[in-house]
Amino acid sequence: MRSEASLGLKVAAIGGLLFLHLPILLIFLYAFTTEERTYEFPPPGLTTQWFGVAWNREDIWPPLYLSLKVAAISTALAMILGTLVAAAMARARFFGRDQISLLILLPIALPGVITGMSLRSAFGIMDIPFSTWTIVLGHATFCIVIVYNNAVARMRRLSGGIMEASADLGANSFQTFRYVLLPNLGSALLAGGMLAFALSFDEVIVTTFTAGQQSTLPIWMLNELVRPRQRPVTNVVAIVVFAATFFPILIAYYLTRGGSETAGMGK
Amino acid sequence: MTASAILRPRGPADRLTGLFWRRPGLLLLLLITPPLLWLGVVYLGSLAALLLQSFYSIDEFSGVVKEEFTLKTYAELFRPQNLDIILRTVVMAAAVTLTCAILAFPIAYYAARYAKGPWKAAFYLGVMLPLWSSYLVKVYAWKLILAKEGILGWAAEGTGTGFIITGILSIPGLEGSSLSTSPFGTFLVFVYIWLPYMILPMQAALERVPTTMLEASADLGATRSQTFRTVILPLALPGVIAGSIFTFSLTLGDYIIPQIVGDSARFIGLAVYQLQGTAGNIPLAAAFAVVPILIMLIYLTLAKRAGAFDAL
Amino acid sequence: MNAAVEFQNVSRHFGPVKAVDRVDLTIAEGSFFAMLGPSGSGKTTCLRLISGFEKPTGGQIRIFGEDVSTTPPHLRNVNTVFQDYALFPHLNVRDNVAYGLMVKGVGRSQRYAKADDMLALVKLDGYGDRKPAQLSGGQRQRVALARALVNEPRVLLLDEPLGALDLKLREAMQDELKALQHRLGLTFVFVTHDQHEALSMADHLAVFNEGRIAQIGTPQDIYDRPATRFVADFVGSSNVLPPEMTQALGGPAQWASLRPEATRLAATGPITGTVTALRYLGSGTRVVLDANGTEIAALVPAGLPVPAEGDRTAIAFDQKALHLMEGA
Amino acid sequence: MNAAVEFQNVSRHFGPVKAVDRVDLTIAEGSFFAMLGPSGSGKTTCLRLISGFEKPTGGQIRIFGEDVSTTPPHLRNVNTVFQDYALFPHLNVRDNVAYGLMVKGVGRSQRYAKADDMLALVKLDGYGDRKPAQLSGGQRQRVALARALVNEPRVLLLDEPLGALDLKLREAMQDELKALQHRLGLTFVFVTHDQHEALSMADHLAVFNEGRIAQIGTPQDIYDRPATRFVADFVGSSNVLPPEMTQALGGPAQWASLRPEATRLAATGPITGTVTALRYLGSGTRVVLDANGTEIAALVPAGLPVPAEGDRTAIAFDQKALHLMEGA
Amino acid sequence: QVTEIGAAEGQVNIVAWAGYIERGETMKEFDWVTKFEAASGCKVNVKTANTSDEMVALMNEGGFDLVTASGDASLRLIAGDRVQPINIDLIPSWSTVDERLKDAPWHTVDGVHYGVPYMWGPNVLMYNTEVFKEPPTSWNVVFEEMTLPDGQSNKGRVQAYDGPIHIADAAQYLMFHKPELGITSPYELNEDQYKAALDLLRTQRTLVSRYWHDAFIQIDDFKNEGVVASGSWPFQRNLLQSDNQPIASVIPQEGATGWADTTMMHVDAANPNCAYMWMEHSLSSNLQADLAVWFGANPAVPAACTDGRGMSTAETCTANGMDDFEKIRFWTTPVSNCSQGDGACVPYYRWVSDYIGVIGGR
Ligand SMILES: Nc1ncnc2c1ncn2[C@@H]1O[C@H](COP(=O)(O)OP(=O)(O)OP(=O)(O)O)[C@@H](O)[C@H]1O
Ligand SMILES: Nc1ncnc2c1ncn2[C@@H]1O[C@H](COP(=O)(O)OP(=O)(O)OP(=O)(O)O)[C@@H](O)[C@H]1O
Ligand SMILES: [Mg+2]
Ligand SMILES: [Mg+2]
Repeated sequence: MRSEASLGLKVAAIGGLLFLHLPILLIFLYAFTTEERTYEFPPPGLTTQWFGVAWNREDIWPPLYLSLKVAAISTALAMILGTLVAAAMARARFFGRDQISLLILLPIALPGVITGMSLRSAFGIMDIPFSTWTIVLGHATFCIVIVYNNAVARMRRLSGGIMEASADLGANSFQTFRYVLLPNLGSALLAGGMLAFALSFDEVIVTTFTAGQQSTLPIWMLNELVRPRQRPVTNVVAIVVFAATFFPILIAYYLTRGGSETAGMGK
Repeated sequence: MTASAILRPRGPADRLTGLFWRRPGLLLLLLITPPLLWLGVVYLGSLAALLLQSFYSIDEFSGVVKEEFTLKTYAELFRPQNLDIILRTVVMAAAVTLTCAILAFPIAYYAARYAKGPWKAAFYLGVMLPLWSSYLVKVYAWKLILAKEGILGWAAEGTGTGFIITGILSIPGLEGSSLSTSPFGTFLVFVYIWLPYMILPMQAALERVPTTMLEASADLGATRSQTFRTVILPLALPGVIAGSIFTFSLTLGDYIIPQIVGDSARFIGLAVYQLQGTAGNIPLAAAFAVVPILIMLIYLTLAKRAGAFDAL
Repeated sequence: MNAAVEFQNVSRHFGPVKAVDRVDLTIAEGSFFAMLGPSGSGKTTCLRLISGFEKPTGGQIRIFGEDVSTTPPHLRNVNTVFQDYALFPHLNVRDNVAYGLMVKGVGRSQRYAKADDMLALVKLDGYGDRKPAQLSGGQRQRVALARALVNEPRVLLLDEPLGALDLKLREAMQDELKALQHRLGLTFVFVTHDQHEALSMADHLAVFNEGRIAQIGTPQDIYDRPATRFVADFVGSSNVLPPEMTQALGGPAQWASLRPEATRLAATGPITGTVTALRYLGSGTRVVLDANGTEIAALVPAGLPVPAEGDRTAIAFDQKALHLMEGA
Repeated sequence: MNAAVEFQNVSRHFGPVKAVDRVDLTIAEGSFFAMLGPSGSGKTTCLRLISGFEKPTGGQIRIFGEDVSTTPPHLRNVNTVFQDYALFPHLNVRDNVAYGLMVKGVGRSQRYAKADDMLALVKLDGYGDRKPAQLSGGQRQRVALARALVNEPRVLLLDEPLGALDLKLREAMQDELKALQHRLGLTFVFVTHDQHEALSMADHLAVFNEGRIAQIGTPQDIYDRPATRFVADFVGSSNVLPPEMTQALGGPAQWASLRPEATRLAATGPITGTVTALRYLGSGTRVVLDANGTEIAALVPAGLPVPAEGDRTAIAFDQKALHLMEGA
Repeated sequence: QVTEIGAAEGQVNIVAWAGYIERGETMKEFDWVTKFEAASGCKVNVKTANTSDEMVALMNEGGFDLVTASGDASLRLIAGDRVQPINIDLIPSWSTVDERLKDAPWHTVDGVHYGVPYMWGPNVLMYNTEVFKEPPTSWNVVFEEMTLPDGQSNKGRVQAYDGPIHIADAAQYLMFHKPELGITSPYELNEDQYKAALDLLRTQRTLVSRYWHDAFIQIDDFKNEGVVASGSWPFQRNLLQSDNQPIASVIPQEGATGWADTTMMHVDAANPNCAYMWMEHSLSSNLQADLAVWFGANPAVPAACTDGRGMSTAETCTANGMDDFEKIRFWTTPVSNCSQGDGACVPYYRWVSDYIGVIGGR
């Protein structure tokens, strides 16, 4: 019905959004506090010095670099693997299909602490030393499903007709992939990739198990928060990350928007 | 028109396509093998490695794992204090899931049904941004909000509503010297952190409820609330279940939040983390880990039956 | 006879789009009223104005004499069979049909009894326990009908209910609907863009064009005496003659329509032309002539000789078959 | 004349479903061949067997004499106009049309020139830069056609290409398609479930029923001389007379068909009955009688008097209009 | 066992308690790493651990060269073959080590040394001086419900250590207040004594708002959560005092448990040369002196109190309990074979799971 929302609904919806955002405002506020070691409310004073301090803290950069690297590799891997399963699952039903869909889902359906621990014990058993790749292994595993979900939703919407149309017009499978599937799947993959990237970038639960002595940005933050020393610096980093994710998320939204709308109107 | 009716293959790509056409299973196999290797070998393999460890035991004095098959560790899992942890976690996960569902519904519903154009984008961003802004910093922000001398306390003092907080803290089971040291605080932070994971699938499911369905209901004489109960809710259920998979599983496994906010009572995630990392009791940690695996497998089976997978 | 539905100068504009524009309309109680028109002409919007899912931006709507401008949809005793049926996928057929009674608070056994009656009425006894997904298109349509009828509405609105069905099934359903309307004595308002359907089913019909009513009348009125070129063109496959030709044929300088069935091929006649197309219809062949730039079609009944493409031939017809139309 | 497509005892079973079952079929080169049949009768599956998207579970398919059992779709010089058009949403109209040339490696300027030719052919010059979403249904259909034609296929397959269009547009497209086929001299295989369409467009047509071919022949053959009750019933709206009635009318004890157009109402005649339904068709009225339990329809041309429901009346017809059919 | 020290490998990885290995990041003055790195060419990588159990786990996992293990971890590491004997001949400063520590049982087994003493100190009772105008005299403020001097109950305003070894604190409290239980060592408890200690801890559970295991979170809690008393380390006291918070600490009449930490070397240490260099460096008296002041504890090298090379003075050493060595009951790992007989005592693994139970309210 295109009528107006009732007042109660509006209040509840707006209230819910506010609930989601008030703590974030606080994070912003405390990036400017003059108090260095602990949070105290209200903040005793405001300053912008922490941005400069953060910039000059050289211990931020290696974790940041590691996090970016891990997120990039995991996302790339997840995009390849996720697209492959999505392509396979979009093709006819086959034996074991349901089991596979469960398997894809498992890494996010099972608590991260379990994924992390399993990988850790597997590394232990196989004597694999911790490295960037051990972190990637964990991240890519749960990123696959993010990419998969986006890709499979788009494939479901994409009429199977256009793939057949392409073959009908003389394109071989590779040409069909290159000229029809990829352009149509592209935005969904990109959106999935961005979500996967953001997820990997902020992951701490699994990472603590697979990082060994390496420090990703969230692990660095955890140490900073637990052992406060220029605590506002963590807030500054959080804000920068927040600002950096704002546009990718917005872009991801516009890329997949058509999707949700058609989905909303379809049967 | 001289072209032949049958074209000759122009290169290996054409020949391969022909092969795929003649043997459709081959392409499927090629597609599915790499991800299956990854998930089946890396992931399931690791899970198996973990489960294997739950049948080992630990030398009580040196803390070294004894790699001999035993059920001793499971026996230990069934000690009352461990059962307490399991029960406490499951109750918390259920409460968090339920609350998330209730809080998420109006947001998801408004975003799906009424928000249009830029408002829709605003709602989307409004849900996504908290989701992707640093989890740790958010949790610490909550610690600050909930502390005795924190923002809520400060606001309550200013508005004379301190009795509400005192009231909550005097409810049996939620006692604490402040919200930040009360199980209620843990609950609140869980709800806050996982809420977006509930909103998104719920919104997707609600968007799939066709408008004509709602019109049909009104047309047949149903009031708004009747339509809500008898049409919207059942049709949105898969989305709710999909969201609940996230909130439930995330609560089962989190070990950061109960460490920072709450009364130090262990949850499964924290227990697993500490048994593994702090105490080095990998067998018991593994046995503990079996619990959420079982719970989630049952949950997933039920969810699948309710058609929730398509709503993820 | 009372008016079931009355539109007084009703408009529904969506921004610049005049979906319905200053429409006056009276639908008599107990009649089978069809709304016909091309896609986008405002038919669905009209129905939605009656059921209350749209509010007029101007004018007044009365249902059985009462102004309904403040009555929400669920309080109007008007039910709709939706174009896509809009069956509730989570309820079985019986619960779908009983839905209207359930929301009114009718007890379970009573409403199931009534629902089963309705299912019998649409010849679906025994299908009560199926889910909508397990039904064929025609069966779903009948469930939608039963569901709309269970509330005993005084007006039933049907939005292209047969659009998705194949010809054979569609004809069967047309007969069924017509019989049902007869039996129940309800007012049916039926939307379609298929002129055969409208002509064969309705007592009265309104032809829509761009949000306005181009003509309103009985099927015979519309078919035999189209008021405008648009109607002549849209309904049936009339020939439309430009003013000069009408004049040349002995009429006034006005647009006129001439039905192909009213013509016959002849050696000589008032119109001559070259055969440009032949179309075999089973019951006859439609012959299209080019008469000095105007396309004229004539119907040759099965059995009579058919000219070949490119032949020159003449058309003869009874003068009174020439029907004059309004300016446009 | 060569055979463009030949089916030799071809079957396509999906588990227990016999979508296509032991079909023998020959489609002559350059003909306009229609496949007609109710929903689910196997028409689409037949087309997909020709284009290669389905593989026969039995029998052999030849295209221009060559066995295609190992030829994948992209190597068959056969193109399809899909029911939902299946235009590439990410490409503009020109790139859609040029797609077949692009994958063959034809250079940009050359393929665009050819694509523009094709667009001119389907009267869409100047639409090259639009995206498919910006076109109307009829225009999309023509793009799909141009896209399929650009490869100069030797057989063009069309799967209910006009199903989604409204009557007016459909008739226009029918004429266009027919004209195009004439001009290009291609073999068209056209699937539809609309008998009018099939009859008016095809040179030859095959009537499908439950995966098998019920009859194959020219439109006249099919319409005037249906081979089985199913064909008589499905094609046109023939009356089907049971053996006893045929016998009573002076024929052998066999099922027979009698077209309503071949009958007239009379005071006395071989068949009498009560009028049970009237259906106004614009060009006439269809009168349905109940003759001792058998429903018989007669067509009263516009202008002649029409009896009222419940009247008793008789039907007269030319004895040779009675057409005998096979047992079933 | 290493017989000679070769060239530096370039780094050394150490598991340490928070605040043990400072490089001037928390406070500029406290830095005993930078110079070492420059002099030895060994980069020092520190992983902080919050509990002894975590240290053991980290060492079991491997990848570290050294660990600053407390007495409740050291023997476990030795029994588990996680650490290797130390060749004291390669450590010239060994001779300067406190005689009381040289052969201490928590790092010497059958006369073999498994580490170099690092530091020792008491677990003090830290309190808020605005609430306690007079220093509390008994641990009862954290064990029993009572009205504090400011007129409010201690309920919800005290903390306790989030490690099973805290059971020993309870046992020690009982040793003083319930002599009838016959506790001789808080680390050697028979079933009855153990049960009594757990009961006391269950009472404490109702008072404690949150258990602490992270020094910095405890500091936060004293500032923001209204916590006024808790067992603690001098480290937190020093930091809070330097922040001008009204905080002090005391060793109450019951005495205190304490820790004596040893730098131990992993059996598979990848950087043995740097490890030996660090061990030698760790005994230098200026490091020991600064560390003692920083952490509020006692140096393993007595000279550090007096030679004036670092910040310690004879007074600070006395204040930190340098002379109370005999009064402090050092953390050791409880084992079942104890002075009360073989199998008479409750072993550590039960301490672990029972303490989890107590914190969970059981
Ligand atoms: N909610 C709306 N917002 C804007 N324009 C609308 C809306 N609903 C309908 N319209 C416009 O109003 C006009 C009439 O639409 P309507 O649906 O009534 O046509 P219709 O006659 O039912 O056509 P069809 O046969 O295709 O169903 C169309 O131009 C349509 O685009
Ligand atoms: N992939 C498939 N798997 C199983 N059954 C199928 C498949 N494709 C078609 N069928 C079945 O084969 C039969 C013939 O289908 P087909 O699509 O050829 O019918 P059709 O004549 O084109 O019907 P319509 O007019 O509805 O398009 C149907 O019963 C259909 O359900
Ligand atoms: Mg409409
Ligand atoms: Mg079909």
